Amino acid sequence: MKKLINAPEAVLADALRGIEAAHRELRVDHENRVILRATPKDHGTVALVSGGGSGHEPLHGGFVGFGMLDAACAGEVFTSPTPDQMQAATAAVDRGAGVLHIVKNYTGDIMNFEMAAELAAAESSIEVRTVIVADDVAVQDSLYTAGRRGVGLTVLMEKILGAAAEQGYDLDALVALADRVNAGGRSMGMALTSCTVPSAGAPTFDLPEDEMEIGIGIHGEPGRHRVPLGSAAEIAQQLLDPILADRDYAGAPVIVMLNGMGGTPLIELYLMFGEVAALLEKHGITVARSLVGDYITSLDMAGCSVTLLHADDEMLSLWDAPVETPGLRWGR
Amino acid sequence: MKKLINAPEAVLADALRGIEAAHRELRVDHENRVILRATPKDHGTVALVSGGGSGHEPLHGGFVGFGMLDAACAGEVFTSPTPDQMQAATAAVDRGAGVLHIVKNYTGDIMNFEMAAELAAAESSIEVRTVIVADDVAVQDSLYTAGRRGVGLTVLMEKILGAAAEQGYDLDALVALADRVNAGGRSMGMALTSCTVPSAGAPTFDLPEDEMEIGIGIHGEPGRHRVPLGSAAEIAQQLLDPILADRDYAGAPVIVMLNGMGGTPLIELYLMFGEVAALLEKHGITVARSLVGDYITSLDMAGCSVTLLHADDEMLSLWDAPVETPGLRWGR
Amino acid sequence: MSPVTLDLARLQQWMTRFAAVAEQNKAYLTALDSAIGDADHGTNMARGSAAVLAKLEASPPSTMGELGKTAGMTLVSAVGGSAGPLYGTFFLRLGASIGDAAELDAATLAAALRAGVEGIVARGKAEAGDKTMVDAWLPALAAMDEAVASGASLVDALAAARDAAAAGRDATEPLVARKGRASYLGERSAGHIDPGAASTALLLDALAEVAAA
Amino acid sequence: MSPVTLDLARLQQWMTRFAAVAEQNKAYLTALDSAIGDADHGTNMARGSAAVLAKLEASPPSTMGELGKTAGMTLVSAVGGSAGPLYGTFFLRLGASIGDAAELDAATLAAALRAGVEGIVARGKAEAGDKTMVDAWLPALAAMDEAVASGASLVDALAAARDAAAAGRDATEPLVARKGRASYLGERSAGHIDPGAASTALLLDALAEVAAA
Ligand SMILES: Nc1ncnc2c1ncn2[C@@H]1O[C@H](COP(=O)(O)OP(=O)(O)O)[C@@H](O)[C@H]1O
Ligand SMILES: Nc1ncnc2c1ncn2[C@@H]1O[C@H](COP(=O)(O)OP(=O)(O)O)[C@@H](O)[C@H]1O
Ligand SMILES: [Mg+2]
Ligand SMILES: [Mg+2]
Ligand SMILES: [Mg+2]
Ligand SMILES: [Mg+2]
Repeated sequence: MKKLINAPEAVLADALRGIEAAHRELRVDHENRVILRATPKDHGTVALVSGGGSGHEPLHGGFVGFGMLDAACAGEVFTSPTPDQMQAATAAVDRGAGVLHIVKNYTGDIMNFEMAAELAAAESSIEVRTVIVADDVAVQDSLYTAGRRGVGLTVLMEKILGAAAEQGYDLDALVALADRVNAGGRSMGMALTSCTVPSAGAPTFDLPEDEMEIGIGIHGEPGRHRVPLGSAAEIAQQLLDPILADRDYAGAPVIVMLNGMGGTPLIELYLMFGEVAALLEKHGITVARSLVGDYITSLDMAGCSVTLLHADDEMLSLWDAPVETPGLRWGR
Repeated sequence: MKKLINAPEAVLADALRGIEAAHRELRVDHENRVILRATPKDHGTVALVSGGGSGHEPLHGGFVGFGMLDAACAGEVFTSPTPDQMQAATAAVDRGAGVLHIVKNYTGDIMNFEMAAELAAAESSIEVRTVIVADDVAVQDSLYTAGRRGVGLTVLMEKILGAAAEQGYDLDALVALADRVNAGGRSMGMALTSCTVPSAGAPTFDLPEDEMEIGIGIHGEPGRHRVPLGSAAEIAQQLLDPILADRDYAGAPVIVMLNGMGGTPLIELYLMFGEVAALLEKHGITVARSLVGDYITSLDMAGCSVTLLHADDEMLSLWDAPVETPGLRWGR
Repeated sequence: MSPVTLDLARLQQWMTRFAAVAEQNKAYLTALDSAIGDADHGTNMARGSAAVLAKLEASPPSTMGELGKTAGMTLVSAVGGSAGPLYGTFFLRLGASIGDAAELDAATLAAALRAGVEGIVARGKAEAGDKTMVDAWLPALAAMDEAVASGASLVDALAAARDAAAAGRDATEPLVARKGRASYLGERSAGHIDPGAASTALLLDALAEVAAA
Repeated sequence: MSPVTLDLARLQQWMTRFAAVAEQNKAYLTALDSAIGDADHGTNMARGSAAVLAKLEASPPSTMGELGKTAGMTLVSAVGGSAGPLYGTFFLRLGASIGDAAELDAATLAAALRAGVEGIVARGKAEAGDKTMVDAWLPALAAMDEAVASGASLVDALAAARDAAAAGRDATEPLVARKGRASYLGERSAGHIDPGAASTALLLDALAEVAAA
């Protein structure tokens, strides 16, 4: 395993030191492994807390700042953070208008955030609501399963809800907005290589030189299918087809994210985006806004994912609203 | 070779289509392979043109926009662009106050930009000046060699000169400023893995699991030394020692960039930055500003580089000035 | 000589033994989790059980109920992922069921284990056959109850539970997962043992072993 | 029957032959450039020589001087990197030296090649022993001059130049580079043949071959 680390057990603590050193606009609570804004938001506005396993950087810590999150809880690599962390974050950021938890739909994350919310309800007067992101069309949705994974849409959710919270939306309005974002958002991902979890020390799966995985998530898990390596144009189709089969985007203005999994360089992501944009045009789908780069990664995995969000005017204006975080920044 | 591409020969053209689709604030001249601002800058200000081989994204195209470059010429992967491209870019961006070429110090780049400047002098009345970035301490500087490579400092150079040009600095003032940036800037890089040039189809060099290359550039060339794989703390030292041996930064306020080579995920870059920041503190060097991420890459190479720039107040204020490019954005 | 009942010292030995076993089986559990999950189950269990041990040493509980509570709280706050809340809830409920009893015979231990597993089910909502740790727990509880009903000793009852858990673990192999990360793989999840079922089998093995020692 | 002089048709065959050779040796040249450079020399030469061929077909030159100019301009604008300006300048100067001559004998060809190489040196400022293409060119020019002085035929003179270029190419192997990308490797550049010296040897081999055909 070749990584720029000191020791597998120290990855998270060491990375948090680096994040703190790199971003004075952030504050790091090392004991609880929570990344916070150095300057809290205005009193009377809802605060947003997210979090999850590490290894997806810039998600979530890189999205703490004006116009997005108020705090992010960092778990061990690919391991949901604990209720204690979430509670500490919740208590730290509440500005009297309640706290919204943004949770990616994974059993571990759901259970830990649930326990945190139960503890908060029992031990404090902070009103906590939770929105769950579940956008991965690679996973069949069903009442009998864990449901769809939360993947790329999380970035868009955090941006849009973050802007709304900044503008004074209350908890109910934020939850209603989140429902619409969830309803309009879909993602699909693929991998050229496995990632290597530091504590595991070896790639999570083997993938021959001439094959790729379609329908992967963000935790290095194998995908739904293993297929022969394709061209960028073929891959774009293999990612878009299941999204478009799942939801009709025809004629809709969309926010598109072409996201890198961590080990794929930007030149390839741009190239892929060209293919995706061409296909969307062919389908009569209008790209209203786009984002190309590494936003929600899977350690050093090579590959990419596509996220589409059918965006109404409100979402677009919230998307365009100023944001000032390490990972997304515009308008100030 | 596993890459998100259609065909090795088509990489550049396809990637340019994607850049165009992703960034409406940019314009792409596909014939000349030049990336330009969609809205040219004010008349009467110096325009900045840079360029180089592709494979270093976001450099240079991702730094076109308000506060940085006016145009970037994209060569084939790792191959300097041609004088024709540079001439086309120069002619397109001139706003009557002359054009500054920012060139990384490589024989190919130097020769092609030289020919472009000769052609411009012969065929048009545009005043062209050239600044050469040469900051890589891995290379011994000597009158008898090609001199130091231009690496990480290029990003800082383009930011600082770009802000100055926006503020109305004339060609002479820009060249003088560039000299100071060059004088105060040093870089050093390392690789955990080789990159794979698409047209070559295989890694440029083999590197065993337990070794790394120290003193690499940004073209996948092997480094100065091959040494046993070290911890992040050891690597930070191996990168900083030669920089500090070459130039005394004690007591200086510096801008630090911890740059990823393309295949290393952000969590590792933050971790490395933590080690670098700790070492700088030990050496009594003040980190005035910092940048952590992929800014000047080497395709899919895993590794990183450190750049230090001794920044005076003028440079710091130019650094802080608004910038609006795909790769760097703040203040608007 | 094997005991007729379990006491605080034995439960403490259980935790010590389990921490050792989790550390020894870290790579094995992570390898199982690599095949159908995210390659962290071994690290999670090793980190969690070591944290429990450290906590028990730092603040030794005075009752078995307290031990359960301390172990549960520590797992909840030190592990995260799925294992943290699930095993954490297990021990919290186990502790609550034990209360301030000074000894556990086979029947009261069976009841405590059942209470713990009910916590796991309440938290994770998995059913039999979903390919989770529940598929090791449910046969273990059934075997334990049967042994108790037939008058078996504590040691024999735990041995029966251990064997049933191991069989339940092995029986997860052909299943298509409906809960947890493995469910994302759909049909591809078949042909692999569930990592949580494997850690449950280890936990019961550790218990049977300390009881028999 | 081998000619006494070269004419436009032969020079055109040279370009055709070189494009074929560059394409065939793409992987070889890139492999050399991988060892001490950036793995693009083969692609650069194949792309450039194919572009020259296309250009010559699209706008056939009417003189050898024009052919040199077209080839040079095309290489300059189609290749980039180091190879583009260097080989581009070579052909531009070669063409200028030939002017509107209709035939080249050994002496005038030698002079034209020398003019081209002077262009390379003016552009790149490399000296003998710097481990660049110049280390193939200089011995080739010397051998050509010597052959001409001793009254050798054009074909024999070019064969001598080709052999000298190949020897010059091989002699770059032990050198430590002082120019070009390989110089960044310092001592590690020794033990590898310079890719540009290898492409120069191929270019002269193609010329000797079409002359002898
Ligand atoms: N809903 C659930 N109910 C019971 N057990 C579950 C559930 N979801 C997952 N598990 C168990 O958790 C194990 C995985 O634990 P771990 O790897 O620590 O967490 P994560 O899946 O979050 O990475 C699975 O093998 C399975 O036995
Ligand atoms: N200054 C120079 N003078 C002459 N030849 C040079 C010089 N620098 C480089 N070369 C030649 O160029 C070759 C490399 O060409 P190429 O790979 O196309 O360009 P680049 O080095 O820019 O990638 C080297 O092998 C060497 O022979
Ligand atoms: Mg996990
Ligand atoms: Mg090159
Ligand atoms: Mg797991
Ligand atoms: Mg080269």
